[in-house]
Amino acid sequence: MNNIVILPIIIPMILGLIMVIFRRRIMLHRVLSILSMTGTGGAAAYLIYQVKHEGIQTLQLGGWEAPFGVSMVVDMLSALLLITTSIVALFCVIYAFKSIGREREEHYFYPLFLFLITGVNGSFITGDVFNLFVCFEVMLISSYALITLGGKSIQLRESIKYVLVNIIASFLFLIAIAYLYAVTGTLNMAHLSERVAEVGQGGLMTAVAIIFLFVFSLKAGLFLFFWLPGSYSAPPTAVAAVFAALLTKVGIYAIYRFFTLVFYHEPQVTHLIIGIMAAVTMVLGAMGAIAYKDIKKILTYNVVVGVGFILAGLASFTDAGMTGSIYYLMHDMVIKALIFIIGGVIIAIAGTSNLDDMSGLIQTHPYLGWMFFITALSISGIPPLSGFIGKVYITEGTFTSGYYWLGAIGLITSLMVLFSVMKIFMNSFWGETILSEEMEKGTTRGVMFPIVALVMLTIGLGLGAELLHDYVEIAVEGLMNPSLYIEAVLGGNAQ
Amino acid sequence: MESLMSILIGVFFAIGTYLILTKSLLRIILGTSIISHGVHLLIITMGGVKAGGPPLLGLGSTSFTDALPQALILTAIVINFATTAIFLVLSYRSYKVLGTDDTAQMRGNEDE
Amino acid sequence: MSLLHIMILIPFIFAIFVPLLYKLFNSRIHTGWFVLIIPVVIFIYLLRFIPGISSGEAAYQSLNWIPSFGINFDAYVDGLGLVFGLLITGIGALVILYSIYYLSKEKEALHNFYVYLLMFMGAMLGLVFSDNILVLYVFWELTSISSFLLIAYWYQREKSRYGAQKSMLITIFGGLAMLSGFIMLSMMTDTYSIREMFTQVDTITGHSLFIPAMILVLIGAFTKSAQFPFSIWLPDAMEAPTPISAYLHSATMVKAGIYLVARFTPVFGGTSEWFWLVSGIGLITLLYGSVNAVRQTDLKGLLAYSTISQLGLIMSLLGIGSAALYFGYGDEADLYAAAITAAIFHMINHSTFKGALFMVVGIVDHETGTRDIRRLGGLMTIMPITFTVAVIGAFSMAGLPPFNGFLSKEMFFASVVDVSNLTEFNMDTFGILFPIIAWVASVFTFIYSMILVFKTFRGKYKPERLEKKAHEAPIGMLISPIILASLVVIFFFFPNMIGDYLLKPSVAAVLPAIAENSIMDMYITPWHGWNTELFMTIGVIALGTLMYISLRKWAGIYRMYPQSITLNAIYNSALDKAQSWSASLTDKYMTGYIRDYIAYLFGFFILFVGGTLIVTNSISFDASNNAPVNFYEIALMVAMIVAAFTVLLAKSRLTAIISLGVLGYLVSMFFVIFRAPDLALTQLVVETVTTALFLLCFYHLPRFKEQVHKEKKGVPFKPLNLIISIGVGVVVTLFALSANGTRLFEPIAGFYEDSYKLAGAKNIVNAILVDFRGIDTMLEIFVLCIAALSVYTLVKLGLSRREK
Amino acid sequence: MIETLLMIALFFLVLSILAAVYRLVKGPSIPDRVQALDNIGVNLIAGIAIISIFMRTSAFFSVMLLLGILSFIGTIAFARFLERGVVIESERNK
Amino acid sequence: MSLSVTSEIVAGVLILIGSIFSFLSAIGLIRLPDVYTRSHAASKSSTIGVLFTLVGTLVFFVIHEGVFSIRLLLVIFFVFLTAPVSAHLICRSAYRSDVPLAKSSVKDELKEVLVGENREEGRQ
Amino acid sequence: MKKPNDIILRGVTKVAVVIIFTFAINLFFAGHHNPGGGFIGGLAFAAALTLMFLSYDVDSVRANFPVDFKVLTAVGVLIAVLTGMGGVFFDLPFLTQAFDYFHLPIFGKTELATAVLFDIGVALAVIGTAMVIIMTISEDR
Repeated sequence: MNNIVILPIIIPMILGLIMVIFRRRIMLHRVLSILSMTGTGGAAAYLIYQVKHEGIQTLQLGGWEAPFGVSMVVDMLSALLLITTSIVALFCVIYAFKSIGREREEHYFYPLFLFLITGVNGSFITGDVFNLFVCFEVMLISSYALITLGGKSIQLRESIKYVLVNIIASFLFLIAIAYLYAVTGTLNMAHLSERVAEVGQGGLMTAVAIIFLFVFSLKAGLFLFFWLPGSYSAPPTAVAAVFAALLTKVGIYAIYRFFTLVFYHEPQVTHLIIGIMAAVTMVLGAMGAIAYKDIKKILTYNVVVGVGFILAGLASFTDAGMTGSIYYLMHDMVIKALIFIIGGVIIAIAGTSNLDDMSGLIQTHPYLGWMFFITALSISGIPPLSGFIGKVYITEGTFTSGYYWLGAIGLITSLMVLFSVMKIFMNSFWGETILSEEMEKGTTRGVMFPIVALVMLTIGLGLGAELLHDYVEIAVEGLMNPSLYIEAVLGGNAQ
Repeated sequence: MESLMSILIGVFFAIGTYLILTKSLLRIILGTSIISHGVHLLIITMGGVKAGGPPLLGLGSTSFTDALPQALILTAIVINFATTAIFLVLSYRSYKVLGTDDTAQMRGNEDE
Repeated sequence: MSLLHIMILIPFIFAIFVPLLYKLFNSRIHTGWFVLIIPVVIFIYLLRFIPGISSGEAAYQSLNWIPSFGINFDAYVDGLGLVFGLLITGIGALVILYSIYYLSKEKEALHNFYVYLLMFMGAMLGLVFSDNILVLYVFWELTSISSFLLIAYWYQREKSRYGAQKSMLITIFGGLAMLSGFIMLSMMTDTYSIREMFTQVDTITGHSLFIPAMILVLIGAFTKSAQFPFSIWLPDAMEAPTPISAYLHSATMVKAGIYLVARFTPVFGGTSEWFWLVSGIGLITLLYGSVNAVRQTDLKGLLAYSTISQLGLIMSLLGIGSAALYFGYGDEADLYAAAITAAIFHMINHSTFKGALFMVVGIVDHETGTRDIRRLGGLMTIMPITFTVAVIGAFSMAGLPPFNGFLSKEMFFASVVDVSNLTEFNMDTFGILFPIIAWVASVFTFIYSMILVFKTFRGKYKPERLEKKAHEAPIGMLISPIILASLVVIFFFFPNMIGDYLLKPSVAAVLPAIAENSIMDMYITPWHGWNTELFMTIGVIALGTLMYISLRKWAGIYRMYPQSITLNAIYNSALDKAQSWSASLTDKYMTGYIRDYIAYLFGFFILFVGGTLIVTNSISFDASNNAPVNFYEIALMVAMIVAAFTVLLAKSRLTAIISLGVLGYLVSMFFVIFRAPDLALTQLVVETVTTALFLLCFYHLPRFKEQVHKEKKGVPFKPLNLIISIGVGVVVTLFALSANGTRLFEPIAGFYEDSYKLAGAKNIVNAILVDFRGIDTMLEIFVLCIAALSVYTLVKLGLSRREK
Repeated sequence: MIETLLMIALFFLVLSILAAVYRLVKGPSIPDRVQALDNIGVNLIAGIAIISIFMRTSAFFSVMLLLGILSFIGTIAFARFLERGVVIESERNK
Repeated sequence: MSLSVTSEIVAGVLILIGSIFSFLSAIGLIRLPDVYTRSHAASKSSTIGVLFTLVGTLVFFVIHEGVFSIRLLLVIFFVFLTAPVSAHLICRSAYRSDVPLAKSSVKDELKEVLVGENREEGRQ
Repeated sequence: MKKPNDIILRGVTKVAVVIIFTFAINLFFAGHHNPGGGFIGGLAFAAALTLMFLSYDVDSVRANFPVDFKVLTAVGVLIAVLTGMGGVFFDLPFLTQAFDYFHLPIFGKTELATAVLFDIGVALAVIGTAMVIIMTISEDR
């Protein structure tokens, strides 16, 4: 029992609710949002410490032993994701201070933002299938609110698609839970794992696994990503950044959890399917990224590519692949938030998102330009920035498991990603300067801090990969060895 | 019973899907509602039906139907309600702002 | 962190301070002077290694980076690395010196320039001194990136950006290929250290990944060294300022590929695949480059192609030399080891004369404002010093005595002649082509060297065609080319100076077996008798002169080659096509139309889930433990289906809503039948509130009566939709039937039946909701709360009103 | 004994529900359909009562009451809408 | 014992009568010509029907199970209270949304009143 | 448009609303042992309010219930969460509910459970949500 486990959910939730009560106090909102992110970050850091020294931390809510109550479980993977989430969200919210606008602030931007984080954190922590669904819904409902916040016509138009797709996904999630319950009679993931292991992952169980894969793929944008580009280009930048950084990751996390903890018995079927889906995702995403001359579109398709690449590591189902994926997952969260923020700033300055209409910004905004350059390199895994280790090990993982095609696609698409982001760099920052400072529609004032901080983070994650190694290793060990998780959750009461 | 329910649920899903695939926003919402009924019935069916009395102690029954799916459905119904509310409001706002409830006209390639 | 590491990393560290220095001092002192210190210091530092290295020692220092993965910055200095290190810093120093005069401190963004240059230099140093392949890869990509920045230094120009992008795409593509090759290598040997790989050559050679890994590593090397067909980036990279071209394309960037091939020769060499690939591609490149160089009108373009061809020459020598590994040691091995010697020697020579030539071209460009051969001419008298340097460089390039190019060219000829007599590696088939290609290419080399000198400096001076009035360059700008030109001459007369101290140890690094087992005969002499090589050279000169004189008569041949199938055109159209195809494909499926998306979604659902059900053969039907059915239940089901169909087919919206209400009531009736009072209650209330919501929103939706009119035209019937929906229904049903028949475990629900004892509640469902699974309920009301806020903001905050 | 009677009663109830459903499908006017909805609600109350006897449980009495309440509210809402096009009025509109 | 059996029979018969009433109202719902007449059938007889049923249930539970449920009583009360109002509102809304009377209708008194009202409105 | 005469409806509503309120409270407290609970009780309460909205209008109802329902919702959720936090202070897992039987002067043996507090939160949140949604939409013209 460890009540700290619940803090990443409770802190943003309570503080957000307090903000709802004191609606007009914007300064209070800002202070509380920072407080909440640092709070969850602190809790996550402490959890990492505990997980490292004491093993997987669990909390049986209400004191009901698993599998009857709901278990909250923090293993190293969750803890790492939690801390990354906190950091990324912190900078996104700081960016929002200057960019989101008074009206949105008064219409519950910060509370909704925190609620989103609540849902995300909840999904990372929970050890119960149905509770995962509920956490998903918390996240999704907040995201519906955030994506429509402001009610501009493009937001409304795209959010309808987003909402509908997610509603259907939720239904499918529920029917998957229903089937699962019929077959196994339990909802606790550890218990599920045990029961599945007991009878072996037969045909029907594999089919259930596929429904779950389908549902989570929808959330993660793995293969079923068609809803993603539109919806991520609609909301205000701060929101888009946090979406790009976090929302797909929840789906990815869920895929990881399920296909390492529960449905890991038939990797030649399930993981191969994941691999094929990842490959198609990468290819289509990369094609989308190079196809357009619109910053928002390029960036959103890059989100898609990232998803495919991370899951390629899972598909390999090897230590190396997993290690790479976890590194890449953390990298991707940071970098997607960063590139969306910078992209937003560029669009704000130029007043357009069309690359043909902008040029030579580096003359007036050199720092922004170089930040973007570093980000662009990092996003395509150029060493020694943060994507590098992930890229190397995911590739190694796919090679080791014999999926050479998957690794090759990963590398080729990373080149296409580089091409697409460099296209932004070369078109918007290089070339003749056509926009004098007076003509600019936006400013970089006040938003450079989060950008610089995140750039430092991506450099730091790359150069300091060693610092993370121990933790990632523990996380991989946990993933490859489900009995640790089961032991931690069920303890001696395993049936 | 369970088999018949499965077929009923299948019919719900089919009808709901067909509605969702139409153009009008309202029909789409109706479709999601029908599917949601299907989903809820599916959960309770998958929990096994009519295996005992209502899950209330002290009313004389000795065996009870599985209460867990009921609790799950309850939660699901509420969440579905919240989602439907948002979706409804969203669609009428879109109708007001975009001037149409025809999703075919909401492609959104024209103004970019 | 050792001194060695500091020396490698100091360019990066210093680069950080360059903008600061620029800000503080540039108005008085050219920033280049500060930067110049760096290569000079490193050069001197590296010189200290020579005695040790030449006596067979090697320096090794390790710096932990990511030790847990075995990724450490293991700096390893052996002969091969040292040669490159000296070139990088030596030429680097000269280039910086040159740039101080070339780039005006008032007009140019020098802080950017020197930062890029230092990054590049550091990356190159790291590259050649890394023992760890992943670290090597890190520096490899850094060179690509920094050269990208350098090439696009004048980023306002369209052509610079084009060239930069091209070089980046190609070299990074190569880098990625190399990375995958490296990963395969590390999978085979379980190490990232190159030196440890040397000890496991047998494992590697026998491994099934040997060929793929080799090809991938070679792609990396070939892209970087601009080997055919990856050579196209190099000519476009000439958009960079001339000092950069001189640096990148004479001594550094392109040599990285050579380094890589040389470095990995002990791993892959001695096999026929390696031999054929390296030497074959090298020869093709040699020919391709030299033939194309002749047609260039831009002096830098000419030099670019000449660089390509010279690199092909070095590459082919490395390939030929790799045969030595096949023989292990002995006379034959020594014979081919000479090719390696020649390769490294020629590489050094190439750096000197090509560096000098680039600088000369830069001077010409700087002083006349053009590099177009057709506009130049007669500069000999105006720029005598420049002319002299140009003659030295060009003649050396053409392989004429008394310049160092002659020596290495002779050695090259010797090697190709030797190799054509080889009987291994299927040389008996095409081996004869080696000397022929080499000789033909040399003829063209001779021709373009002559063009370079004589078209520029001889002929008529045409001042009217020049933008500036030409005059001799300032002395500062001439220092570097003069130094290089003198080296060209010095190396000819004292070749064994570098032979003993640099070539021997580096050949030893490439061919460790030979170094251990035999004393190499490595004496380079300018004169070695009237042998085949000499006759070949004479032939080159004779035919070359003839062809140079008759250039106009046959140059028309070049125009016969269609523009559309040049490599460049292929690259351009591939890039365009990739983008436009991607766009059309993406537009095709990303229609923005929600119906399509949902159709994909359900379509794939049917495909995946239904497919899995069928493939895993898990459809089953088992009704044995089903609950009994009553007639009224069936009747209610019929009523429900009818109500659902009414929703589907309703012509008016209200009818649909009412039917939905009926459906909701009936569903709650089923909850009653299924003994779920709480559910029935909830379902009823929620149904009613939802209906109320529908009605509330109706006010804002298109009016009811209009709608009737509109929809009377019919809800168009879509067969595809029907198929999808029936498919979904069938899959769900089949799955439900199968799952129902496959209840493998007792549900956990029995536990909750003790709820009164455990939670003090007699209503089990309520106990589950508020106690056993309280978090669900907590989050559920949280969801409601968020939904309320969301609805509120949606309605109240409409920024769209302001849009219009 | 009572089981048989109840079954017959249920039979009639089901028939009347089906009749109401027929009216729902057939229309022709919207008020007809609302009427059918209301009728189904009332019949369901009776149905639940009978089922309660079958099950010998008082657990569903509150369901019946709620069904009564809600079918009333639902009917009013529909009637309101049909009459005025608005379900809930705000003062400003008057 | 005998009380219980009697009560069962009484309850059963009550319920049966109730359901027959419901059935009759259902026939009315199908057969009658327009919404106004159908409303009579639907509201009146089905209210009676449900009342009988509920009373029967009440009797059964009071005597047989010993449970006197205030809720059941409330249901009866509530249905009694609201059923007429619902019917009234439906009819009114039908009339106001211009649902035609059956062809066989003899007289529409309300029309005259409303027309008068509308004229007044027009004048204002 | 002339305002239609709503006397019948309003008369009945007054009675009905009282019944529904009572029923809602009954449902709420019954929840622990009988069908019902915070959620349904809350929604039934909201249904009563809706009925009032239907027969009167938004503003007159609002005058009688001068509550910001958004805040009510948030407070409801907060109560639920803080109830959950209660256990934490006794070093028990989050959301641990406690119950015991007390002998109170008037009620006799009574069960007091923190779950009731939790349920109050649920009910408030539900009422608040339903009202916010309904009022927001009906106010939007």
